[in-house]
Amino acid sequence: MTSTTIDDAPFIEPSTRARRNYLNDEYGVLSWLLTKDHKRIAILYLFSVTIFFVVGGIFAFLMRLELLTPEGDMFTSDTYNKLFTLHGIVMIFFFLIPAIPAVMGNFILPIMLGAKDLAFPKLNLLSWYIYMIGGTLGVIVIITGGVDTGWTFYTPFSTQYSNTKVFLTTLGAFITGFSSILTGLNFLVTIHRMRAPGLTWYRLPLFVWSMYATSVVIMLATPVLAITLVLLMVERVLQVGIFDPALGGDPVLYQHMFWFYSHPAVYIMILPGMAVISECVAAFTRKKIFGYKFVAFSSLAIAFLGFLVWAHHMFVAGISVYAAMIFSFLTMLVAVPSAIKVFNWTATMYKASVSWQTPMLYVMGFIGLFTIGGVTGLFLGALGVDVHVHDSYFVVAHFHYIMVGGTIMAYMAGIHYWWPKITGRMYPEWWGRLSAMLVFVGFNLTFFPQFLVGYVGMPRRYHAYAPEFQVLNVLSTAGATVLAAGYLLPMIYLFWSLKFGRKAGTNPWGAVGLEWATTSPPPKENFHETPVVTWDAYDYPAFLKAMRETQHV
Amino acid sequence: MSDATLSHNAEHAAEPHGHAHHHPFLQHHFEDMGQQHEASTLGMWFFVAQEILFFGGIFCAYFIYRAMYPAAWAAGSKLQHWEIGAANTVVLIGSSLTMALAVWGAQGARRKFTTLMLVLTLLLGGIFVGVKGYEYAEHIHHGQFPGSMFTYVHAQDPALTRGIELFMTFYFTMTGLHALHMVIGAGLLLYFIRRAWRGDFGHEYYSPIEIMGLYWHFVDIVWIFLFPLLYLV
Amino acid sequence: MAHQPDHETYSGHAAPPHQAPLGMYFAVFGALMVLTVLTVWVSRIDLGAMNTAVAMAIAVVKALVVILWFMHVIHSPRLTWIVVICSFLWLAVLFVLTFSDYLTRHWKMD
Amino acid sequence: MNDFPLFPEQASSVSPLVDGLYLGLVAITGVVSLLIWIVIFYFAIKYRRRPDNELAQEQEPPAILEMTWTIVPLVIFIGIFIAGAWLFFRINALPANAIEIYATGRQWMWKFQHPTGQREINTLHVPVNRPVKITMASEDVIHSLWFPAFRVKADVLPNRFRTMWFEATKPGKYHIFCAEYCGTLHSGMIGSVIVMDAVAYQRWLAGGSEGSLASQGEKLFEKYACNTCHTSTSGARGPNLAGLYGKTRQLADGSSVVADENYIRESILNPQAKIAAGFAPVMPTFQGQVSEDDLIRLLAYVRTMGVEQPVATPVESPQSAIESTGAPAAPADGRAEAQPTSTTTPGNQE
Repeated sequence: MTSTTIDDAPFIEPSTRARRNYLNDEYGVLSWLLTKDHKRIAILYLFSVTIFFVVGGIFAFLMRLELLTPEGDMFTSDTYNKLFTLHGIVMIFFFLIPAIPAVMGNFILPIMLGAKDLAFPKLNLLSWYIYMIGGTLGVIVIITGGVDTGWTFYTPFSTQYSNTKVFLTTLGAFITGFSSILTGLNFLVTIHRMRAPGLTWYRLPLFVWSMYATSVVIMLATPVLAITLVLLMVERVLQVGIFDPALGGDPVLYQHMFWFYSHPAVYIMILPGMAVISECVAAFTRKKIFGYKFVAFSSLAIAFLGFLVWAHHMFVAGISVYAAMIFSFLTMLVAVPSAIKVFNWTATMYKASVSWQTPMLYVMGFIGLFTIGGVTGLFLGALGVDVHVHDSYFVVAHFHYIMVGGTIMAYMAGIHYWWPKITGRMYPEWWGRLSAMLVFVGFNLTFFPQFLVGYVGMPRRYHAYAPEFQVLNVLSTAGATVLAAGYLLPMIYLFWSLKFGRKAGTNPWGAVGLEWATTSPPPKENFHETPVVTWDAYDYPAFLKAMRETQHV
Repeated sequence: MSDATLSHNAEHAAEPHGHAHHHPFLQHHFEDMGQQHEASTLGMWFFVAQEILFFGGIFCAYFIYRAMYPAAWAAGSKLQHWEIGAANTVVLIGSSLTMALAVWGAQGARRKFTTLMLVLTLLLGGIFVGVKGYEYAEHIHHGQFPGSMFTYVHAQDPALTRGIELFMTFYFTMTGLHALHMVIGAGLLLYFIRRAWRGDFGHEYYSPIEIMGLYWHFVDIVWIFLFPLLYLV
Repeated sequence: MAHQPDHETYSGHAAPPHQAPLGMYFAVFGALMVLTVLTVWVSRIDLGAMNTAVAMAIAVVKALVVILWFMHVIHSPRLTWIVVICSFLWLAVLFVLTFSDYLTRHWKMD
Repeated sequence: MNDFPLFPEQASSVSPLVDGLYLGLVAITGVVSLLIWIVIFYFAIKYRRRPDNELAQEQEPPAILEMTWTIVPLVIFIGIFIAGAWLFFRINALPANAIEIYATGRQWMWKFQHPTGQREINTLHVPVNRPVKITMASEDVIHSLWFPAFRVKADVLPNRFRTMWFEATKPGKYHIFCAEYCGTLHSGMIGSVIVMDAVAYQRWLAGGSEGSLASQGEKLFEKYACNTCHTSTSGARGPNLAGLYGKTRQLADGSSVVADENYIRESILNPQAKIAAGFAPVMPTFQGQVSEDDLIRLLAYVRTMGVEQPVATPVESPQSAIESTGAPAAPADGRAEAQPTSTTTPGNQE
């Protein structure tokens, strides 16, 4: 397999300068733990989110093992309840939300903007430390007995009935929220104020547009979760009745406030995935993204409309039928911008130069799986059907198609795509393709049966289930095994490539973007001289011309 | 956000670079003091936006319960001394004035004036928190702290007691979060008093004081809503 | 650079700070004091359900005064306005859609 | 084990409608998804990178295409919304002549009370082809009552009554699940609904009880001394409750309210919240003194007060007409072993 470049000439390394980069600029543990370099902070995040991904994955696998048989004979009910709770909390708060923004956003965003760093480097480091404090609390909870409320912490169960570590867990989630707020704030200011000369809004890569939308959602939604968790902690500690009906509160209000954050949080997780996909589609089709402005503004539309639909999680929770109508209608609206993106990505492949390298395989997987995840969202948004499938395995399958089939596929695509830029080494291509195939097959085998078993009537969060659900559950567990192999493989070969991978040039993919105009890995200040942008986003001829000119200067 | 407003901001980033003199407080990744100033004030505004949603959430819950338990809410607000609340409002708005004057002083490089105003702000903020503490002590003394310490029973209408406890929960949570913001603000003020006295601030570099001001005024605004909602229902 | 609109407004240096006249701050403070007295006074009159509305209206005016003059939004770039307006807009979404449930819960079907 | 169903039994009047909408959605979205997949693979193969297309050919996107794939999905989505909302209203519109059954959820069991006084745990007997209305509340955390075979589900809340209804169309035994996570034995909070034909149901009803729910409520009305104030005499301290249920009633603060289940519940537990016009707020609260079960009985009684027929639903009258055949419907087998609490105990004390 060759990593094709269009024309090697413009991308020849300026070899003397390239020796010094952000990785070998300084040495020692402290040079990492006290770094203010966004690229090094991204690496810190990469390690931490990977650890949490493994932990959350182990919880998931144990659950799937339990569900091989209907009787619930492997763990006790309490253990199983803790497993799915911790799986949800670890995966959502400590993996999915920070994964793409804090790893790839941190690394690539300032480079894409031609900036030397994010606007507030100290805040950036602080946000990693805050994340680690929240994460440490999470680990303490896991070690000292776990928590069994479900990741949603529904009251009054969480405040009055559960006797597990609810306070510590919510405190961890509360603290971690500030980490993402600081990251979002940093991105917004950087995008507004730190762009390179010539980099107008419509020249920005779509990654930046999506990150902008993500950051807006983070900034405006996360504080509502924070205050909700504060009220929950107050209630639990003082034993007063903010949400507890026995003391005068309304548990449905908790659900309103919780989902005001947690539905937009779904977009905090998927918008960065869309960001990565837009970059990869452009790079591996060597083509301008079809309908650039539609894709860009659909991100902003999702960010706004995503705030208007939260109560579709509560159609049977006891809200008024009229409010349910409004929320159902708005839910249908938010599906439109997602559909626009899918159509535009697909259309970009028309008359393109499609490369079948690993990131593109993940991209094709993403588009296919995200489509299924999206259209099953319509089933849940349609009120009459939701009454039946709400809180069933249908919902579980739906959001895993979005979160795993969408966000994690995009995460894997992005890791492979930017790996040469981050590390200066190529990953082994054939192993990469094998892992992409394993993930795709394993994923579908795991989660497609869950749609079926959900409609038949299996409720979610069930430790033991009726015997007629067993066949589909066995299929699902078998799929999970394949999926696990698909995720373990990259961890091994990416690590291997750090030492043995082929050295990567400045632009191994022949892609367009400022990150491909600097050396791999980039120097500490990202660019040897401040770049001037003269090309539109994904404009291959103009980018190549500009690169040739800078080389000949 | 509209397309026009977004592209409007491109202007700043797109400026040619390379200026001869470097201000001592210019960080390495900014091109000049102007970019640094705009970045930091914009960052603070985003922070204020997230604070608005943070307090907005608890206000939303407050209004829901207020609509559910109007009688208990009315009785609960009678437990507050509105005179103390009003006096504290004056103190806090006064501190906002001195804070605004401190920003004015920093912009004009008036070192002593700025420091004095910051000290006054700290003093007024301290009075506010002190008075708040006195009110808390009174409530706790009268068994009005929610939870196991809540021994208060409404004399005329005992049935209201449970609603009043809910009101007091909101009272303590809302004013507690507000007071916490005050305390954090006071800590920041101490730091800036030192820097102002040292003469760090001037025409080109006053954004830290301006940001401090934005924070302080925001905390003031929260109180502007809390006062009528908790004392005057 | 050809794509850059209207960049003549920005010099590259810190723009000389906009110095409001000192009297403005005292005028704003005075207005806030008057409004505080007004809030207390109105709350002593029984207007029924209107009491809350009036108290909130006065609080909104006070907050506006602080935001516009103490926080200098009135002289700030358009972006600052957008940030402020958006945050209150999102807060309105939280209030309106939450209340859309509570206020219609007791409506009967048919 | 070899059973491999893709649909639960279609056993209620709305089941075919829900399944119809579901299948319609499967068809529409299936076709669209398949098209996208085919197009992606077709493009990926046809336009794969070769030496002659190292760089893609650029072309201007036709604006009409963007508008098409914005507006067409929007129209389809709104169509889905309308279909879903229409069905939702149908599922929520209570029919007038339904049998009134009361349900209580608690960690981790379902209790059902019939108007005729029978009580059951984790099992519910209902007649076929008769609408059944369930009025329900929780004693502790939030639960959710789900009948997959009937395609209906509703969360059961601890602070108010909610109602749901279904009309079973096929005799048989179907699952009851708790669908809202409620703690340790959430997955054990399951049971069976047994749909019986009219004759068998009447036979089951005849299986004895301690008097109708309303008559049990009447006893409680005396036990809690409600009747000392709520009398029909003029000058009584409390309002006369005869004929109250379902009426619009004036409150002391000038507003008015419909006297439904939740109004009566609130008036017992938090009497100061809404004071009837012309009365002083003197009633003490019964919060913590009246259990959920007793609340249901009181409610059943208040609903019958002032109604000519002393019973709420017409189904009870033939009780004496049908001979008692001794054993009520046999306890459900099958899953019964898996759930020790599942016992059919019509008219039995808990």
